[in-house]
Amino acid sequence: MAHGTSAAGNEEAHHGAARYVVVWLALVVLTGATFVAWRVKLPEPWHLLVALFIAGAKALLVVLFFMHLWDHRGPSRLVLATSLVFVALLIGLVVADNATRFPLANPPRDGNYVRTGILPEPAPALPSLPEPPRVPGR
Amino acid sequence: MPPSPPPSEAVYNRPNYLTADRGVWSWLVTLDHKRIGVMYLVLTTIGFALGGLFALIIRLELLTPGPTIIDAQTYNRMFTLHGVVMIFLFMIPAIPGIFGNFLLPLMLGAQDVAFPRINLLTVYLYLLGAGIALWGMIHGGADTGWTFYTPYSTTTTTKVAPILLGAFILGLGSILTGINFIVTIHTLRAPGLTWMRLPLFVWAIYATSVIQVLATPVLGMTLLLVAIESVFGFGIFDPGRGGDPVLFQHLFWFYSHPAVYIMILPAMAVVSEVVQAFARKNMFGYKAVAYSSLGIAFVGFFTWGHHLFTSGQSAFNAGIFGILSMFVGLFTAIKVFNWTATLYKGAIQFSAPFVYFCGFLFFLVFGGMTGIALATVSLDVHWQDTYFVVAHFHFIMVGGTIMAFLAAVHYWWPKMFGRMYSERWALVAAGLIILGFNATFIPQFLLGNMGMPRRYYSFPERFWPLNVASTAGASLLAFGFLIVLVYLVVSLAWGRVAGPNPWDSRGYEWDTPSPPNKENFPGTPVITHGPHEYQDTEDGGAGSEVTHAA
Amino acid sequence: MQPETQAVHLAHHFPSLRTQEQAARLGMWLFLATEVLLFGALFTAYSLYRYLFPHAFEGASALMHTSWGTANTLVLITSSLTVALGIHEVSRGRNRRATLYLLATLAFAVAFLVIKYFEYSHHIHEGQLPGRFYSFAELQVAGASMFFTLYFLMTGLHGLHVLIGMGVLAFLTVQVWRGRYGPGYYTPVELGGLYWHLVDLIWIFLFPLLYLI
Amino acid sequence: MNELMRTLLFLPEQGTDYARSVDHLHYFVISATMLGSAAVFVTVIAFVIVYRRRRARQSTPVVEPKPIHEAVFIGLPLVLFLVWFGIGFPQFVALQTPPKDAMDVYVQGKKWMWKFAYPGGPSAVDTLRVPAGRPVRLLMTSRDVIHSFYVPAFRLKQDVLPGRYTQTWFQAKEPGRHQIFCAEFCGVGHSAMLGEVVVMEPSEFDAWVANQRRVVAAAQDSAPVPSEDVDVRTSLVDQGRKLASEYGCFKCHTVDGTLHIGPTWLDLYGRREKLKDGKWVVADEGYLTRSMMDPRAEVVAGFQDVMPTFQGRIPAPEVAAIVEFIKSLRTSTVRPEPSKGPVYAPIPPAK
Repeated sequence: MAHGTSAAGNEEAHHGAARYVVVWLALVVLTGATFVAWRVKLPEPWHLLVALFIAGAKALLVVLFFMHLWDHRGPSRLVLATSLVFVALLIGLVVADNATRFPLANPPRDGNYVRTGILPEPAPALPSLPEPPRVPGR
Repeated sequence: MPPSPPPSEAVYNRPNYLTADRGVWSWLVTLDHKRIGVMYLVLTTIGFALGGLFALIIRLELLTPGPTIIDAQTYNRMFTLHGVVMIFLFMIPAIPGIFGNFLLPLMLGAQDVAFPRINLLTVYLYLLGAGIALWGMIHGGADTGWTFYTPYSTTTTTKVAPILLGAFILGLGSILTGINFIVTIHTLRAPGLTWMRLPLFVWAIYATSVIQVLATPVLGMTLLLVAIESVFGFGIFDPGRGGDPVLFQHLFWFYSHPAVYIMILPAMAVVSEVVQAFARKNMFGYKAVAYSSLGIAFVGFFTWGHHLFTSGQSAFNAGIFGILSMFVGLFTAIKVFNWTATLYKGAIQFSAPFVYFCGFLFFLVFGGMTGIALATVSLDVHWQDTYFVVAHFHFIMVGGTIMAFLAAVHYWWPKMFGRMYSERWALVAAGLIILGFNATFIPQFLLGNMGMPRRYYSFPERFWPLNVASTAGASLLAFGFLIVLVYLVVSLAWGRVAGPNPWDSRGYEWDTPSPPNKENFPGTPVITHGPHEYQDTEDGGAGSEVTHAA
Repeated sequence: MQPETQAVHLAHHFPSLRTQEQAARLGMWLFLATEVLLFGALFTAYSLYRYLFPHAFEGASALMHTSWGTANTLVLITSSLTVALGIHEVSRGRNRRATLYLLATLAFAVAFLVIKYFEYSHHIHEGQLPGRFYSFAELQVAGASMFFTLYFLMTGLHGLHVLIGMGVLAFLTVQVWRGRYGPGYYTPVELGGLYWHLVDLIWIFLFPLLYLI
Repeated sequence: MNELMRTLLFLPEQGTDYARSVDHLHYFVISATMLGSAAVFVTVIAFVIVYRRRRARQSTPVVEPKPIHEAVFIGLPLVLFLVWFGIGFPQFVALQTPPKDAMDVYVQGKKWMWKFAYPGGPSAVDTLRVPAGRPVRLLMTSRDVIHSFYVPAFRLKQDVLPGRYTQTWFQAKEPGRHQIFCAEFCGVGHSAMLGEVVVMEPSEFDAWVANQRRVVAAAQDSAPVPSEDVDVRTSLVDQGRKLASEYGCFKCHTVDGTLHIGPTWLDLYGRREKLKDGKWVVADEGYLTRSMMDPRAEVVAGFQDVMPTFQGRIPAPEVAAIVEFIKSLRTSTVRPEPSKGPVYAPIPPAK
C-alpha cells in the first residue's frame, strides 16, 4: 500500500565523494584568503566588508553542498532564507535605531561627549554622568 | 432555536480514544495527539485559573487609592506573576496545544502529528517550565513585570532567575509544537487535500507555528542574557559598562510582538471554523483570509518598534515601525470584513459558540482599532505605559483569544467528549462574561485617557471611581468563567449524548465518530471537495460524504 | 530496498518511508532556523556594540590570537568534510569506513576545544574578562570589556553547541558501527551531520567578526 | 466641540498647543473607531436576524467575493490608517526636536523621586518651575533604573535612561499646576514617584530664579569653608538631616517612630535589633554604616531587603553626618513638629 520506495529519495546517491573534497579545498582557500585580507589591513569599510563577503561565500558552500540544499529543493530552502532575513532585519533596525538616535542617548564615543549641533554653543557644563548601579557584589 | 437531531440517532462511540487503554500510565506515555490535546486542556485551564487568581488580587488591591489588602512589594509580584502565568502558561500554549493537537490530524486526514514523541515531550516541558516558575513564585517570585526590563530586572533583589528559566523551557516547548505542526501540515495531508482545500483553521495554525519557530529563540537568548547579567554582571545591558538598556527592549519585543500574534492567530483559526459551521456557509473570500494569516505572521516580525516609541528610540525608527504597524493592522481588518460577509445569505444558528463569535468580532474590531490608534506615534506618547495600553491588549487577549477559546471549547466539546453541554447555561454564562468584560476594561480605557500609568500600587484620588467599576467588572467576569467551568464538567457525565455531528457541520473533523477512535480513520480518507460546503445539504444530499479509499 | 528495513523503521502514521524522511529533514531544518535566530540575538548585540565602540573593538580584537583562530576554522571545516564523507559512506553501506570518518570528526572536535581551552586560559590570565571582571590595564577604553563580554558569550555558546554536537555524533558513531543504519535508512546520521554543519557555519561567521576586525 | 469631546473621553486639560493638536487627532481616530465597530456590530445583528436558520439541514448558496469586495476591504482601512499615521508622525517628530532657543532644565530620575536643576541656578526636588509661553527643554538622565517622565496635561512622556541623556520639550500655554508621574516600572516606590510642574508667569519666574540664585550666592559667601555644595546650616546633625533627605532616606525611613518600608530611626541608635536570620545586633555607628554600604547583609527581621546600596555614592563625611543625625533622634530630644526633612523650601520672592 505504501507507494514509492525510499531508495529514490536520496537522488544525490550517484554523486561521488569527490564533490565534497573539492568543496573542502575551496573552503580552505577562502579561509586563507580571509587571513591574508586581514593581514593586509584594508581601509576601514572594506576591511569588514571583504571579511564578511568571504564568510558569506564559505557559508553558501557549506549550506549548498555539505548540507545538500543543492539537491533538496522546496521548504528547507525557504526556512533557512526566512530565518536569515529575520536576523538581518533585527540587526539592521537595531543598529539603525542607535545610528539615528539623539546623540546623547548613546554612550559617549571614546570617552567624551562629541559636541553636536543639538547642544547650544557654548554648552553649559553638563552635569557629570551619574555613576549607574554596580551590580551588587554577588 | 432550530430542532437539533433526534436523540435516538446519537450514539456514544465506544471504545474510543479515551477508553482504548486504561490506567494513568497509559496517559503519561500516550503518543495519541487527541489525549495530548486533552492533557493540555487540563493543564492550561489550571494555568488560567492561577493567572485569574492573581488578576483578582490586583483588582482588589486597586479598590482604594492607598494600600488595601497587600503592600507594594507583594503587589509588584502579583502583577508580574499575573503576566507571566497568563501569557506563558495559558495564552501561548492553550489553543495550539489543545485544539491544534486534537484537530490538526483529524482535519488533515492523518493518523497522528509528524513527531508524536516530541509532542509528548512538549507536555513534559510545559510541566517542567511551569514547575520551575511556580517554585520561583513560592520563593518570593520576581517583581519586574512580565517584560523584565533591564537594568531593574538585573539589579532587583528578588528572585528573577527561576521565572526566566521557567519561561525559557516553556518557550522550548512552544518551538517544538510549532515545528511539529509545520511538518505535519507539509507532509501528512491526505491525498486530494490540496493547499486550497485546507480548512482555514489549518492555515492560521500554520501561521502561528511559523511565528513560534522563528520568534521564540530570540526570547530564549534574551532571557538567558538577563539571567547571566543578574548573576555574573557581564555588563551586556548594564549602562555603566557600555551596555544599552534599550537593546534589551529591542530583543525582547522582537519576540513579544510576534508573540501577541501567536496568541490571536489561533483565535482567528477557531473563529473561521465557528462562523462557517454556525452560519452554514462557505467562507466569503477563502483566499483572502488564508493569505492574511500568513501576512500577519510575516509582517508581524517588522513591527516590534511601536513598543519603544517613548523609550529613547530614534524618530527615524519610530517612522518605519509606525508605517509597518499599519499594514499588520490591515490584515486583521481584511479578516473581520470577510467574517462579517460570510454571514450574508447564511443560515445562522444562534447558539453559545456563535455568541462568543459575535463577542470576539466586536472586541477584535474595537481592540484592533485602538491598536492602530496606538501606532499613530503621537497618540502613543500619551498612552504608552498607561491603562489605555492595558485595556487595549486585554480587549485583544480576553475579548479576542479567550472568547475564541470558549467558542472552540463549546464547538468541539461534543467531538472531544461525545456529550453536549447545556445550551441554556451556556447562553447565561456568555452573557455574564461579555457584560463583565465590558465593565472591567472600558473603564480602563478612560483611566488611560486620564493618564493613570500602569503597574501603579497607589493612585491619586481622581482615578478612584473608575477603578472601583473595573474591579466590579472583574468579579463579574470571574463569576462568568466559573459558571462555564461548572456546567462543562457536569456535562462530562450527565450531558446529552451528542452523536458524530450534532452541529451538522461540514468540517473534515466531523467525519469521525465522537469521541473519535484511537486510530482516527479506518483507511486513508480521500478528500474530494473543500471544507464547509453547504450548497447541497438539503434533503440529505450525498455529495458531501467523504469517500474512504481501501 | 529490503522490505524488512522499511517495516522496522516506518512509523505507523507515515504513508511511506520517503515521506517520513522528508518530514524528518524539514523538522531538522526548522530546528536549525531556531539555532540561527538564537545566535542572531547575539550577533545583533555584537553589531550594535561594534557600531557604538569601534575603537575599543579594534583594540580588543588586536589582542586575539588570530593564528589560533584560523587553525580552529580549518579544524572545523575539515571536520565538516569528514562528517559529510561519513554520511556518504553510510549511504553506500560501507559502515566500517563511515565509523572511521565519524571518529575523525570527533577527533577534530576535541582538537577545536583544546585550542579554545588554551585561548580562554590566556585571556583569563591576562584579565581580559567580561564586564565586572575586566582588569586588563593596557586597554582602558569605554566598551573594551563589552568586546570580551560578547567574545565569551558567543564562543561559549558555540562551544556548548560543539559539545552537544560531539554527543550526538558519538551516539551515531556507535549506531553506525553496530550496523543499525544502511543504504535504505540513514536519516538520523544525515540529521546529525546537518547539526554539525550548522555548528561549523556559525563558527565561519564568528571567526571574522571576532578575530579579523 | 473640543471641550465636549475632551470631557467625554476623560482627557486631562490641554496644557500645551501640542496637546491640543494631539487631542484633535485623538477625536478623529476614536470617532472612526466607534463608527467602524458600530458598523460591524449593526451588520452582524442584521445578518443574524435576516439569515437565521429556518430548517434543520438548510443549504446555503456558495458566495464568492468579487474583486471589488476585496479591493474595498483592503483599500478603505489602509487609506484610513495611513492618513492617521500621516497626521500623527509629524507631531511626534516635532515633539522630538526642541527649538534652538529653548530654556534647558536638567532632570534626574532617581529611585522614587525627581530632581530638577537649572544650569547655574537653583535645584529642587519633585517641583519643576517653568515660565509660561516659553519653550523648555528637559535634558533627562537616571541614577539607577529606567524611569519615564510623564505629564498627562502636556500629553508628554519620555523614558529616562540610566547613564544616558534623553530629551523632550514643551511650551506651557498659561500658568497652572500639573502632576508628573513616573510611567516606567521602577520598583516599590514607582507609584509614589510623583512630582509637579508649576507653570508661572514669565516675569514671576525670572524673579524667582534671580531670588534663588541670590540666596545660593549669599550662602556661599557666608560659608566658612568653601565646599562645592553649600550647607546653609553648619551643625553636623542638621547637615545629616539635609543629606538624608537628599539621598531619599525619608522615602523609606521615618524619624517619628511610625512603621514604614524601612525601620524607623527614632531611638534606633544603641537599640538591640533582631535580624532576619535570628542573630541580635546593637545598632551602633558600625552597624549603621555597614547597613548603608551593604544593606542586604544584615536585614532587620520583619522588613524586606529592598534597600539599594549606597556603596561609592555617599562620601565618608556625609555618612558620618547622617549617622550623627540618627544618633540625635532620641525621644527625649526630638522636636514635636513633623520631622519631614526640609526640602529646598524656596524663599518667597520679594514683592
